[in-house]
Amino acid sequence: MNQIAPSAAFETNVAPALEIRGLDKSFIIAGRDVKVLADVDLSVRPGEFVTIVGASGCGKSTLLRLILGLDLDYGGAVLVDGAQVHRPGLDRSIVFQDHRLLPWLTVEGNVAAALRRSLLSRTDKKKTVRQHLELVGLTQFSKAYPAQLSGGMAQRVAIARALVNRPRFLLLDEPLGALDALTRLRLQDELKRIVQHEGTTALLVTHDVDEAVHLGHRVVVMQPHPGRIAAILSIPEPARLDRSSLEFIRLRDKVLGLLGVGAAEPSS
Amino acid sequence: MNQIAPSAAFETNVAPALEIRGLDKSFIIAGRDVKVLADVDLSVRPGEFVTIVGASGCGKSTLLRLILGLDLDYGGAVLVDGAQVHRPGLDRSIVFQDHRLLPWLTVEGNVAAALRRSLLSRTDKKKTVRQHLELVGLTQFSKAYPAQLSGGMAQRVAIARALVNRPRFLLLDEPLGALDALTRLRLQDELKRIVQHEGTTALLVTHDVDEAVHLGHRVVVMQPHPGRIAAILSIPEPARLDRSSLEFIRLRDKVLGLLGVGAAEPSS
Amino acid sequence: EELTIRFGNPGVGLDNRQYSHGDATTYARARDLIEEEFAADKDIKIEWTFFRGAGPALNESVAAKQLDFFLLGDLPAIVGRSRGLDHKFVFATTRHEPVYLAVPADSDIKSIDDVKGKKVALFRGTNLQLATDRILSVHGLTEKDVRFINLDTNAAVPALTSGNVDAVFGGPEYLALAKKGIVKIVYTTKGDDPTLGRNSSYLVATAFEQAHPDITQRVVTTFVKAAAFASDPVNEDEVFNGWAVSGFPKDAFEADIEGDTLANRLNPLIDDFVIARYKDQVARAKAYGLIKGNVDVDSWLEPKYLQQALKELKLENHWSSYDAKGEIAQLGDLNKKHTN
Amino acid sequence: MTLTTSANRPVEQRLTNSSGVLADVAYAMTLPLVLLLAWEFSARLGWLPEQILPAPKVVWATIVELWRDGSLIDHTFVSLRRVAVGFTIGALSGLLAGALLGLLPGIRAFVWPIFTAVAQVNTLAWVPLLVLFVGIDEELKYVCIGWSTAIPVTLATTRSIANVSPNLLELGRVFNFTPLQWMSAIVLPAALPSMFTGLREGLAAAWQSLVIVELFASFEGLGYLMIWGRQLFQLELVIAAMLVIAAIGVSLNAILEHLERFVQPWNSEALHGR
Amino acid sequence: MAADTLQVGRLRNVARHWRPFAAFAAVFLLWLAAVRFEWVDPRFLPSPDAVAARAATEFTTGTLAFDISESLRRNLTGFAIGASTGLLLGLLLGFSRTAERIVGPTLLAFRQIALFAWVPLLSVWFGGADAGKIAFIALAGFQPVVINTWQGVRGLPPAYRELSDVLIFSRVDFVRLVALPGALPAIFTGLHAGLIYAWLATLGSELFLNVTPGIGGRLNEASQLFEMDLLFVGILILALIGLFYISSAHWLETRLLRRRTR
Ligand SMILES: Nc1ncnc2c1ncn2[C@@H]1O[C@H](COP(=O)(O)OP(=O)(O)OP(=O)(O)O)[C@@H](O)[C@H]1O
Ligand SMILES: Nc1ncnc2c1ncn2[C@@H]1O[C@H](COP(=O)(O)OP(=O)(O)OP(=O)(O)O)[C@@H](O)[C@H]1O
Ligand SMILES: O=C([O-])O
Ligand SMILES: [Mg+2]
Ligand SMILES: [Mg+2]
Repeated sequence: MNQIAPSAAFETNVAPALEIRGLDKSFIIAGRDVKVLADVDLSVRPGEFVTIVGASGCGKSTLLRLILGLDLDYGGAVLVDGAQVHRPGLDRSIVFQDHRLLPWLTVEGNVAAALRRSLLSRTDKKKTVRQHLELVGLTQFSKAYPAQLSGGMAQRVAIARALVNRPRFLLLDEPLGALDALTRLRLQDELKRIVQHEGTTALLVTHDVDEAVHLGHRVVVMQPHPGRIAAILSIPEPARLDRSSLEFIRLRDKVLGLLGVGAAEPSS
Repeated sequence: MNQIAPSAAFETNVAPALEIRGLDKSFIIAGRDVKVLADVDLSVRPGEFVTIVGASGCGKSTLLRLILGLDLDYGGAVLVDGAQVHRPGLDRSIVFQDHRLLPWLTVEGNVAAALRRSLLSRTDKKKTVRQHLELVGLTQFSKAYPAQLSGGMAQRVAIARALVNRPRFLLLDEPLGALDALTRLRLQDELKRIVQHEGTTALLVTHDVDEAVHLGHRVVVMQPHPGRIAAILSIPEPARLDRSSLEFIRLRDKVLGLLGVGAAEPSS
Repeated sequence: EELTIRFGNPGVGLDNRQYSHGDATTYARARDLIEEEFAADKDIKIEWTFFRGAGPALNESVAAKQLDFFLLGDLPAIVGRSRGLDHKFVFATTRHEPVYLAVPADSDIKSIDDVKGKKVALFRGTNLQLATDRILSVHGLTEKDVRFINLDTNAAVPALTSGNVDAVFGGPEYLALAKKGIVKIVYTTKGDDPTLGRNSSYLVATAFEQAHPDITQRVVTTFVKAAAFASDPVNEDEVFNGWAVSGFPKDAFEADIEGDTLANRLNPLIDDFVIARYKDQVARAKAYGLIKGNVDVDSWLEPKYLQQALKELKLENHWSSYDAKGEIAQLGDLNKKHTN
Repeated sequence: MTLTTSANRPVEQRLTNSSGVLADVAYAMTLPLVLLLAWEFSARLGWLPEQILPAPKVVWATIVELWRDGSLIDHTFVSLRRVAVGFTIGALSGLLAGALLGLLPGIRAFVWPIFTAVAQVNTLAWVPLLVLFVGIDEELKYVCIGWSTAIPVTLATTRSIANVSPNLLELGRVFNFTPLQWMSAIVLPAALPSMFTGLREGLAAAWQSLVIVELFASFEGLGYLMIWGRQLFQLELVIAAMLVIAAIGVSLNAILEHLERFVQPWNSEALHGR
Repeated sequence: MAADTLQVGRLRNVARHWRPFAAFAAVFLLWLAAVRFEWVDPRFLPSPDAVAARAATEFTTGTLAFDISESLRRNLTGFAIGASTGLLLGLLLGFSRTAERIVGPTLLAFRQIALFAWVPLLSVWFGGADAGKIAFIALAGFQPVVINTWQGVRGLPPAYRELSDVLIFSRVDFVRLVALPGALPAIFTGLHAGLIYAWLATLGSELFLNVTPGIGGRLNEASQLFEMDLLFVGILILALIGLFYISSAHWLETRLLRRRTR
């Protein structure tokens, strides 16, 4: 596998794959109009891996829903390849925060569900489903129903389902939240490899700042009330590659500081 | 608040608050009998904070369900205060991995639901519900419905619900998984404080090894296929208190090593 | 102590008016004759229940012990009796009630003989079925010669008007439709063999009769008095007015009685004709499997109240009595006047 | 050591399949047996006169007699045919209409109120009108039974489809499902439980309607047998017909339930686990 | 833009209120045309003005208002009795596995007996007067409510049952906080169906038990005398009352269930 695309490769003159301009979004909660996203601007270049961190309730999931085109009731613009998003498309796939498996389909069936619109032959579909179940370590459970899985297992099925279709955009809403440390590290590296290898453009929401810095070419730090972008940090490739590098630790602590954690987490 | 109970205070001659002996548990999955817990032995002393880490699917949630008395179909014994567990009791409360809020009750109503059996006066109930919503930072959302909350907010409501009744045993199944770093740190310290202050006995399942070492008097490391205890580490009080102490880092790395992560996470 | 006398009738007025028509007891109801009779008895209350043209519902209420006096057509009375409903036959309310053959206005059916092979609506299990059967047999036909369709009166009317059946045997309800020009009547039992047509009787629950023979007597006497009044041709208009309280138009009663007399129709006597008609109905009902057990007509009859009433009212010779074939056995005053 | 305490949960779990079915049957028979005994006793002790409630043996004799002379089979067959045809027509059109109304909120907004209004006017009121247009032959029975089947089926289908979790519906949008895929992978399985409830309601309604329509215009069928029994004040005939109708209803219902379990394996499997 | 969408939403709401009327208007026009161009035999299809005139006389000089109030009284009494019994028994069956196993199968079997098959028995047991009618209507309302309540409680996600085990809810709390709200959609389905059946039974009771004031008797009269205008008045009234019932139930339901989902 070739090591490509250090973040410097993302020139500003490349047309953005995703562009968000002046995004505003409100909800009515208990009768009051509550602004959850205010004036969000973000440009993501093709093949870029952007990670998003921010307090609970600051609108990260909402942002992903708007990018998918699941909710069109907002102010501002969301452009994919220069065109306003009107509806979900097969180019964008998502791992929802709640895994959202279909209870009536087996693990295998849930993953295959994402391939219904694919043009692959039946045997190819079978093969790629099996490969993705292998990837998340669930081959043994391919015939089980969601009710029979542990929380982490369900999340891994959702990841397999999002990847199986090789989408151009990958939206990941805390996809590794319920995973144990080992599986988590393994899947982080898999995600990184897949995104790099396939040229996918990825947006990953996470609460794990190490994860954000390890995976993202850029880390978006959001702030709540109303949700907005507080800072965007570019992560140089060496820092992304080595978790023990001083640069990694410096950036991690910087993100933590932006999140207000500064004092609590000591930089070693 | 008084700083009590270093782990050394837990003498072996104190009668255990919770005792698990030779626990075996199987499920039928896709027609086959699958052993998910094998020969688990664990003694927890009153006031002890035990944390559990282990691969996804190794039976952690199942173990908590058995301690609660939600499932009685197992081999071996689960004793609370020396008596076999037959059913759930008000002495044990839980934060489920899926938050399990009742969709038809407001945030406030969901927390108050745990007080149905309490003998508090109505005003006291109201007061304690408000206090606990404050604790998890959701006072503003007390009238909102679960469908209007973000994932992390829902999890915080579930934590408030588990705490509001001041149970003797607190079972926590990845309660902080969906929280942002700041809220997470704050709630970790709150949990620690509450457990210490109220003399609660706590079992917390987590995938965050830092969290496990920071909170637990002891850390239980489990292994899968079938789920069993691989090691139990005692965490000396100084390590628990200082996340930057060498002892903390040594223990954390030891746990990571037991989970098979050793090489990936560098000790600083 | 308080006593409620509960009267039942298997018919009801338009708009659910709690009145009916067609016999002396419904005339008495319209003019409150029973209420007057018991007006002085403060502890006696009178209650009337009207059933929608159906014996079965009335029989069910009798079984539920909710009625003391009631009028029933011959077959429903026999059916109830065969099932052990304990009541006594105290006087005849009607006889020779005509059956009509109604056909669509544009039909080419002109007489009974034309129904051969036609689709005809019939409400089975009612006395209409037995009456129809007798009509056919008198005209040399059997049920097999006709394609009968089981329809209750509700469904028969639209079925007939929409051409789904070619004809229907039924009661005077078709006269009103004929008047509107929706159907036409091509045959009636009036003037045909006197044993054709339907009969009805007045019954008292045995429990009531045994507990209150005196009240039973007063009720029967009141009704017989009303029958005598109604049988007098000079009162015909007033009787129709009384029946019209039910909401049905007077001209329908006029059309129904045309060619017959109220004296003939409302004759209360339990004479050989009535006894023979009921015995014949029992035999036919058994032959058709409509009843299971036997019904002993003789032990069912309780003419003593009728006799006492006639004596009290000095009407022993008022109505003619008839023999089994329907021929006059003993000429009554009414018919004497009439023939004179 | 396996825990077999007094707690009933593990016991219940262990009583799977064969022995569980036996226990269920034993429980299920308790109430009917008690009722039958009470009935028999009250008949023997003469608490209830024969006209109010004929003794069990009289009812049994009636059933045997109807069986011997073949009329029971004839009537049953006629009714079954009517219900089969009517129910099929009604269920199919109900599912179709319900699917349309459930899936297309736009059309639903137009049609729902008038549909509900028309649904309120039941077979009883329609019959006199229907007779004018479809006649009194078998078509009338099919239309009436079909109509009364279609109403609960439409109602349940519409509601079940309209109530499918928006979270899951979203999933179909994310996968760009074709309408067909969307139906088969999400809407149908999610709506299936309530749709089956609707079908069962529809089946019950079909039997209701059978009795009504056989009263109005029929010479044959179980409903007719019942009306005939009422007409002749032979309650044993009524009860015999009721029993046969109930027996058939129970069997058809069991078939539907079996079918339901068959098409929803995820439910039964998951139930074993938890 | 958010404000714009809100505006559009409001307009859409207005449109939504219009749409049902459009459908009714279309049907009415169809009727007018059918009469005007004699698509249907005029004896079978009265004109709207004939029906309106009949309705006017029935309401002013006739007894129709009283008939309606009597039918409604019986209907509501019977439905209240049947639905509340059904609700209670349904909850019992939903909660108690033993009760379910003993009563459930018999109940399911009983439900298969066509409603109208009960008429002779009820008539003999309760008489043909109001008691018998109300018993019949109650039975009609009872059946769908009991079944749906029972199944609704049974179908509660096991996760919620566990939760109430863990919170050690009393039976009452479980019913109030978990079972009832969780089963509410199913219970509403049952109440909807129960209303429909009770309304059918009201009409049926007035036709098959003895006639007392009520709409059933009037319909019967209309068809016996072939008075199509009265028949149409009756059918329209049946539809209107049914529609009123159902929309009230629906209104209540949306109010109660509204906030559950996004
Ligand atoms: N359907 C909805 N109706 C009303 N309010 C909503 C809805 N969905 C989200 N919100 C509100 O929008 C805000 C942002 O929610 P969102 O789910 O995007 O947060 P988040 O950043 O993903 O949080 P978390 O990290 O906890 O998942 C919250 O305050 C929430 O209450
Ligand atoms: N109801 C069930 N039916 C069948 N199998 C089940 C059921 N619940 C759990 N299991 C199985 O038991 C095993 C342990 O599940 P459990 O939920 O306890 O794992 P866990 O350690 O909590 O995992 P995670 O960290 O992913 O939450 C898994 O293999 C799962 O498939
Ligand atoms: O009165 C009769 O129903 O025959
Ligand atoms: Mg979120
Ligand atoms: Mg778990």
